[in-house]
Amino acid sequence: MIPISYYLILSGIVFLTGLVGVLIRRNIIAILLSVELMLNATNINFVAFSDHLQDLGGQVFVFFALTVAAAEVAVGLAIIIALHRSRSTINVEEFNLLKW
Amino acid sequence: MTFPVGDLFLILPELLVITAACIVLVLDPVLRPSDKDGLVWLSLGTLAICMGLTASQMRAPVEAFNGLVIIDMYGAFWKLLLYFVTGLTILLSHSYLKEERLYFGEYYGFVLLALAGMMVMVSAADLLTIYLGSELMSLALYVMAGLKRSEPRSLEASAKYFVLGAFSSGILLYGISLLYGATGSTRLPAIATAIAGQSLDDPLLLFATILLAVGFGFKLAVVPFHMWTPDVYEGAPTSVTAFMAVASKAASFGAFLRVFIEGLGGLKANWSAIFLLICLATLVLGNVVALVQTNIKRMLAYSSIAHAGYALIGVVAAGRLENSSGLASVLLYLALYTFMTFGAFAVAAMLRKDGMEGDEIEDFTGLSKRHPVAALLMLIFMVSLAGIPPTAGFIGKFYVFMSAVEAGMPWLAVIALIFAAVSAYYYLRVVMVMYMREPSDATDRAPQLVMSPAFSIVLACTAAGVVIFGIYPNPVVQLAMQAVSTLR
Amino acid sequence: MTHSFPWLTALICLPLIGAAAVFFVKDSSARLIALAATVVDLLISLPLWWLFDASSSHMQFMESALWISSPSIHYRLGLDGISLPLVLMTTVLMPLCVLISWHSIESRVQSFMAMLLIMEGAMIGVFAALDFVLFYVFWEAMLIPMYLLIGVWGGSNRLYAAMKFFLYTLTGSVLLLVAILVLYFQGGHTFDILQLSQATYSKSLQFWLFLAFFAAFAVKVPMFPLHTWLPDAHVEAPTAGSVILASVLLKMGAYGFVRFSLPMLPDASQSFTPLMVVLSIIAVIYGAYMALAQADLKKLIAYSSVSHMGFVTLGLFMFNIQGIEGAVMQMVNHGITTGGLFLCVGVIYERTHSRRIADNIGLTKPMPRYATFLVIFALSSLGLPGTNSFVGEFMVLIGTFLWSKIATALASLGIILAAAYLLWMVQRVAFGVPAPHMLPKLRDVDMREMVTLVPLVVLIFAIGLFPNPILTRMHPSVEKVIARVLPQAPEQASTVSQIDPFPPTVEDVALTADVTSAEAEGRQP
Amino acid sequence: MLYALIPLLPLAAFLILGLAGWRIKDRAHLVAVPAVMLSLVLSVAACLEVVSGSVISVPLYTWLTSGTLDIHIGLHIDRLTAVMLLLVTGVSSLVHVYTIGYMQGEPGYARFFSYIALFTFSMLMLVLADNVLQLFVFWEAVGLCSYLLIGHWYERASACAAATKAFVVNRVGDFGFMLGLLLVWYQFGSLNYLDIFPAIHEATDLTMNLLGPFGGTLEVSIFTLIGLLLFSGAVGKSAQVPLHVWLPDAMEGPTPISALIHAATMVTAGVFMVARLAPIYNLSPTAMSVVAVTGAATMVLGATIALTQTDIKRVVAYSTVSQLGYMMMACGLGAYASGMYHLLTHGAFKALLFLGCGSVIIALHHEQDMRHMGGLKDRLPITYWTFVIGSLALAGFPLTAGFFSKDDILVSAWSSGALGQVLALFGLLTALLTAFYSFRLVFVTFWGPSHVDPHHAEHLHEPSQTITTPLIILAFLSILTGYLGIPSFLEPVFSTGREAAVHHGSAGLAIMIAATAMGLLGITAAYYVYVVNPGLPERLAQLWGSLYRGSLNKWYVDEAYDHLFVRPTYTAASELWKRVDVNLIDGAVNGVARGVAWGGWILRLIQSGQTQHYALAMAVGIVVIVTAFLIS
Amino acid sequence: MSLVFFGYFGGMVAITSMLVVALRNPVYSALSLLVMLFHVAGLFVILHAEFLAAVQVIVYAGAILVLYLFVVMLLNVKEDDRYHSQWRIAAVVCVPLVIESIVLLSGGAGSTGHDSRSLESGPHGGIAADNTLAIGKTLFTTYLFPFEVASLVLLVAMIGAIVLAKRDFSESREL
Repeated sequence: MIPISYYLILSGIVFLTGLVGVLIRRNIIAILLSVELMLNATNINFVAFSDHLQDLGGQVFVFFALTVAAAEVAVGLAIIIALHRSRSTINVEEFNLLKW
Repeated sequence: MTFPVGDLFLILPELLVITAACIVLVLDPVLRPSDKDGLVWLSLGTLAICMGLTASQMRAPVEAFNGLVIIDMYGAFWKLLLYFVTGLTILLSHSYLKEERLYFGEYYGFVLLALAGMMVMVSAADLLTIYLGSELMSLALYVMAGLKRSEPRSLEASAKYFVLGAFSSGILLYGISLLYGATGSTRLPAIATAIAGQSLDDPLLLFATILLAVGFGFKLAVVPFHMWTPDVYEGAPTSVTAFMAVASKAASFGAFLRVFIEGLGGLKANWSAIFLLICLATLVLGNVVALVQTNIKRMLAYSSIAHAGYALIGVVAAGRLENSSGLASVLLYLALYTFMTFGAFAVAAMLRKDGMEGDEIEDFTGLSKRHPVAALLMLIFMVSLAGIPPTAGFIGKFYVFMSAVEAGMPWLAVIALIFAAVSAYYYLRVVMVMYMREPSDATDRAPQLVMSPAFSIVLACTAAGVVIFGIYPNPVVQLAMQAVSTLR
Repeated sequence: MTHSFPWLTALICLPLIGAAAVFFVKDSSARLIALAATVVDLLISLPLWWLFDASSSHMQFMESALWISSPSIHYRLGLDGISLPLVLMTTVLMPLCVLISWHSIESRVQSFMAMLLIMEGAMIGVFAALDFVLFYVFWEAMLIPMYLLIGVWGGSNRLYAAMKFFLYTLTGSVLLLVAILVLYFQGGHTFDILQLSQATYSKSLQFWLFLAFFAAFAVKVPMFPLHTWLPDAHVEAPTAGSVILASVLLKMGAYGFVRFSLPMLPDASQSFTPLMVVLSIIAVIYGAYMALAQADLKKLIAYSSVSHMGFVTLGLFMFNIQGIEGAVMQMVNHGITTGGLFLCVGVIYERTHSRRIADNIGLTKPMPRYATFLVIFALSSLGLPGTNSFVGEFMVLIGTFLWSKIATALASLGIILAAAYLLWMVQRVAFGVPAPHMLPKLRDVDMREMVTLVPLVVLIFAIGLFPNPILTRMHPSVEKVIARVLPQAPEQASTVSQIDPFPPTVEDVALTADVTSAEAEGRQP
Repeated sequence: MLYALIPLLPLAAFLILGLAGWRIKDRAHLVAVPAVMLSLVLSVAACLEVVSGSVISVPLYTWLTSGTLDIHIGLHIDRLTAVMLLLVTGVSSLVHVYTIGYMQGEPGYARFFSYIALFTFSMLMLVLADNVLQLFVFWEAVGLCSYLLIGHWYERASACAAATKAFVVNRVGDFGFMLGLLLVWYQFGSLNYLDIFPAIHEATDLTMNLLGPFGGTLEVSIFTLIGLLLFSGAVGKSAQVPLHVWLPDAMEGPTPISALIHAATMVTAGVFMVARLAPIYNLSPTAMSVVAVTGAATMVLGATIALTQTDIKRVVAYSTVSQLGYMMMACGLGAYASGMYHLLTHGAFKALLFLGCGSVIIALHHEQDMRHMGGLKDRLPITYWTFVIGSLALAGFPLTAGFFSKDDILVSAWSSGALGQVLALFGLLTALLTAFYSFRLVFVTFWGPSHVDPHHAEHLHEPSQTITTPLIILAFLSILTGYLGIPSFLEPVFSTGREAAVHHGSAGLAIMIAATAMGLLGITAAYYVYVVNPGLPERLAQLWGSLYRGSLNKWYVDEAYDHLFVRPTYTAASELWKRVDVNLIDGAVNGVARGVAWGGWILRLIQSGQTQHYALAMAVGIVVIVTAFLIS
Repeated sequence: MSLVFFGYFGGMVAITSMLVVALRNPVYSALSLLVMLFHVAGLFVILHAEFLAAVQVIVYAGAILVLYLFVVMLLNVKEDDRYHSQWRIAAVVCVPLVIESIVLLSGGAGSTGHDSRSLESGPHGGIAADNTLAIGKTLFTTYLFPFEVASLVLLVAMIGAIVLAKRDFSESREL
């Protein structure tokens, strides 16, 4: 009933929104949130295709993607905390000791 | 539903590594600091055993876990390489961590877990497994990059690596999802079959391929997805940098080639065009920017970018050739690249100045006077990186260019070689600083190379590899040829 | 023809073993070991001269072993009449290089000697290699030791000079590598130089390959306008480095032309002849002009090398026996003569620590023996008949004359200029009155230096008066090369080349056009 | 084979002295003199053998073979060679003896002897050569000896400069020689006289288009070309216009050298070469005319300069230039035998004059300026009388050797057509000038009041016997050589078919008388100007100011060359070096390097340290790749 | 009917995702994300992935997002008043990217022919229990290996987070 391309377009919009978010947010947490958007776009794709293909593989993939996302968030937030502790900021623009 | 016990035997090396990692993680808080060297020996021992196991797996491909894992010579080749690098990393870290006063047992655990991730990557036959393996590796590396917490640069490196890594894995994952949609599976053989029955200019497939290329491009550190590399390499503890520059790159190449050859082999024409573009950009940028670096780690980072570019030549050639010589050249290149790059990073790691890491190229001034042997070895590494015979670097380049010429692209070889000549400048600058500049008279402030037995072993192994495989590369060449023969 | 004793391997390995051994001993013994290694190498190489079968055009003293299996690359060595003199020249010069560095090198003696020995092994390897990859390996392996020789033990501007030398030559030779690879696929999947020399390649392919070869070899020769690394490298290098550079390294470029460009790419070689001739002649005249303007002894000699090597490339591209043999002779002779000149500069530099002509004047009075040597080398360099250089230059001119008379006339101008700059140099350095404050430093040539200089003087006259022994060994090999370039004239190459096998072009300034070929041939006895 | 010892003996002497000279030192003459003497004896023997008309060939060894190029070194003795052999060994022997006295106590005694031994060897090999290349090789070798000997007093800047100049100027000539030699080989496939000469007659009418490469047409006979090219070598070696400039400067060398090399033997090699290759020249009237005119020009120029020179040796040197012009003119007019005849007699009397000069110079402690001499005839009687004999011979005074040979040339010239007659007139003019300046020399040096530095004047005495004996012998030879029938002896060699015996024609007699008259007139004039009227020279100089200054300054040829060739060459060299090598080529190379580094700096800026810039770069990468695909 | 649901969920997902990026306060961003996650879960339900919908809500909304909010609060992040200075360039870059993506995605779906098999509530679209059972079965049979690897990923993440975020650290411990 709903063409697969609808889902594709939707996921595309979400994905690109996330991508843009990564590019334009200064707050590192917001950037991570944007990355989550990208992952969710992926999930939408997988599930849509899974249903479309009548194949469970896609759903399983989403399951693992969720797991990994969780793990990433954990590590990411730990890094943010450590960083905040030493630099007192989470503004990515200010992390430029390393350059050139 | 039977438990696949037989499959467990196939992944015995992985299991061993994971077990060792867990033991290290568990024992670390328990052991007294003086006994912690035992963890090093444990890890090394495990690696030795794994090496034997993997070597015995050098045979016809066997599928395991319902085709999610494939044990073949191709994977074994990478694994052997990875064990070797990991072993060297552990040895180097042993000295380096002491010097940097970073005492964690977790460190070795992370190294082993990262290794496990890499092993999964190179023997995976499913995009899911590859993704998980790469995440395992990446997460471990994110943490390791930030281990030198007292140093803001280390944390910054970790943060940058993490943000960009997550970003790129998002892209990769999106690509995988599209590929799944276009072909109906995430198994590489199934993908290959699906592609074979489809029109090649399916936009979805194309988009998926591009996004996969981008995702892997990030891990391989090729232009324009390379930009994290210099910062992270510079900021991370040097032993970690060495591990990243060599092992992570090797594992990424292993997975990358498998995906693009076994899975997307039908799209050769498309992706080899993509990689040609990337390859040229990488060669130019990597070499040219390395010219103006003053920090040795940063310079080596750009150099590793450039070397990825050289390896990509083999990939591009593989995309145009019917035979597997292009692929073999990539494997060979990476294998030989391991020795020289690791050696160079090792020397950089152990150079101390005022009790700190002496990571400016200027800090090498007069090294040949104080540490003639180390300087000589560094010379050998630099020469090899520049690709001048009779060193391993030349052999690697030779085969890569040979495949390029075979693929009818001598012009690509010419461009690459011209940039190799450019690269000679910055490698030789290190030599120049070591040999041709007099050390400043303030000898107490002069940089010192901290020697230790473990470090000596690292240097000896890498230098021997560079020289021996430069003079007699036949074993590695044969190994690489055999490894790719099982692919596809 | 396989000899039971692996002569060439011994020649290559002995210095390398010596280089390894040198690292484990003290400075003073390092010198002795280096001397011993080079002298023994010389002694090993001498029998080759007599064992060599002068009637055969085949490679001799062949050795072959599989080195890398896929693609099959061999460790394959052999000598023919072209490489034999060059190898011998190398082995003769190396002990002298060690001797001249005896006292002048004080820091890091072991490394220095090791570099010299590695250079020797690699240089012999270049001349003896019969596998293209092996050749390339030796060819490139030389860069690093030379870079270090210049950079570590060189003069004040050594860093710049060393890097310039390195990048210049490396950039040239990377193209060679690509050419080698292309040849592999076009020439029957082999790196065997002999087989590759038998294969045929399309004209357009030859064109590109020739350019690639040219880049590598012309930089090394060096041909105008790729010569600017040479003066810098020569000036900054220590004496032994300059000697090796001038005497052997430059020859490798010319050797490359005669061993690879000509037999492998005969059609391209022919179509590039006008260009090569023009560049060679420019080099001859321009190099001489440059030498005239120099105030630094080493720079002067460096530019004279450019000029003299112009004769070599000129002769090579004449495709007649006189031209090519003359070119090879000129290679050997230039090695001996220029080597001698650099040794002389080294001797004086050791005393006055200046290479400027203005600082070293009037040396005959305090250093009569030194002045004698200097004058002899200078005279040889300006091609005085009776000395070695004349043989080569004369033969090249003969060869050129058969091709174009104007080219010959222009090249001969170089000889006039050579007399001008060399004699002017001699006039200033050897003659006149020395500066009083320099006098105490100017002690005459001692025994060690005599030993380094006398062999070259002997060779200068020996070759000048009796060039035939070298030439007889060369004939079959050179004829083989010519037969490859001009297949229509397998035997009487020199005669046939008068018929002007080249299409007339602007540069093809053949006066021959009017002397009809039939008449010209009729005159030949 | 025995005759091979003729050159080899001096060679052996050279080797002994060269290698062990530092040991032998003051006894060097014990090695050199006997060697040259023996050579002389052998030469006489060889000469007697070839009188019968036979030709001696002594093959030595194969020098070089390459394809069709096949060069053997060998000796070829025929009558022409024999004459030269006698001249060379004879003069050389005398000079060797003379040197013992002249160079006594000099630090470079052994060196000097070794050089002249080497020179003798080279000169002998030159004349004995049986092929053109050998001729060329030793042609250069004698040049080398000349170079070394001019620069014998190496601490004198002028001597060194003169040596270099001599060599380089000769090189310019040799440039043509070399090309001519190549052309000979190209044309005949051989360089051996015995191969070339027979082949010549079969090959006529060969021409070459000189302007071919430039699209023009200038057909030149190949023989003309060969002749002219080879002649350019002779121009250099025999100091013909315009390459005569080195010879007067060469007087910086010790006087025995001036006598041996720069008067009697080496400089005549050019004449010898033209005579030797007469068969080739005979085929090219153009080349012959050029030779003749060049010779005549040299003759007049040398004589006019010699008039005013004040340096005693330079006067003789310019006279040598002039006399060489005579010989060359003779050869150019086909009178090879006459030229060779004059060469021989000139060798005798010019050697005498130089040695006489040397005697004066050594007596005056190396004073060479005539204005500081005068009145020496009483103090140096032997020198004086022998000098007068030499001058008489030079002036062509009847019954001296110079009289016969010069006469022979003028007569031959007169009888060889229009050009010859014009040139003969110039020859007569030169005879006048010659007589004038040679006796100017005699009068100024030996007569009149003494201007000698009083410091030396007291112990002014005749030098030792080793110096005077050669003078006396040469004085005899300066007369006696005129009575040898050299022209008829040599004529068969040239086989020109030309009548050699036109001497006795009426025109010949007239010329003879005219020439004699000119000689006497010149001597008288000199007597009038310098003895009778000592103030006249200055007045004359003022009267003909510009002419005088021109002559005194050698017609500014040196200056012209300096401005036209030498300086522009050096300036061009340094300018080229700066502009092309340093700025252009190196600038380009360094520019590329700098450009790459600059690119590195620019590209490096992309690496801003901003994480999101990196992410943006990745996004851009995606866009670029996708766009590339969508477009294609 | 499902189109209406899709329209609602899809629309909300799109809007909230944009809000996540657009809202300057990270707390609001996180909350938007929360809303979005719920709607994604809704989409999953439409697509017959009930198990995943649950996981999405529990793990994502329940765990991950809470973690985010926790950290935001912990670090006391102030309002993020500006976008990154490169936002204009980024926008310029993204315009073609958006266009290209749409072209590729819509075109791709059209050409692969998957369209024809449009989603229907087929035999598979049963109750949630079925779906969960099926996934569970596959996870522990077919996907056993990745499952174990995932556990390692979590292990690394856990220890890594501890190592990095631990306050007192090595220096004091060793000296």
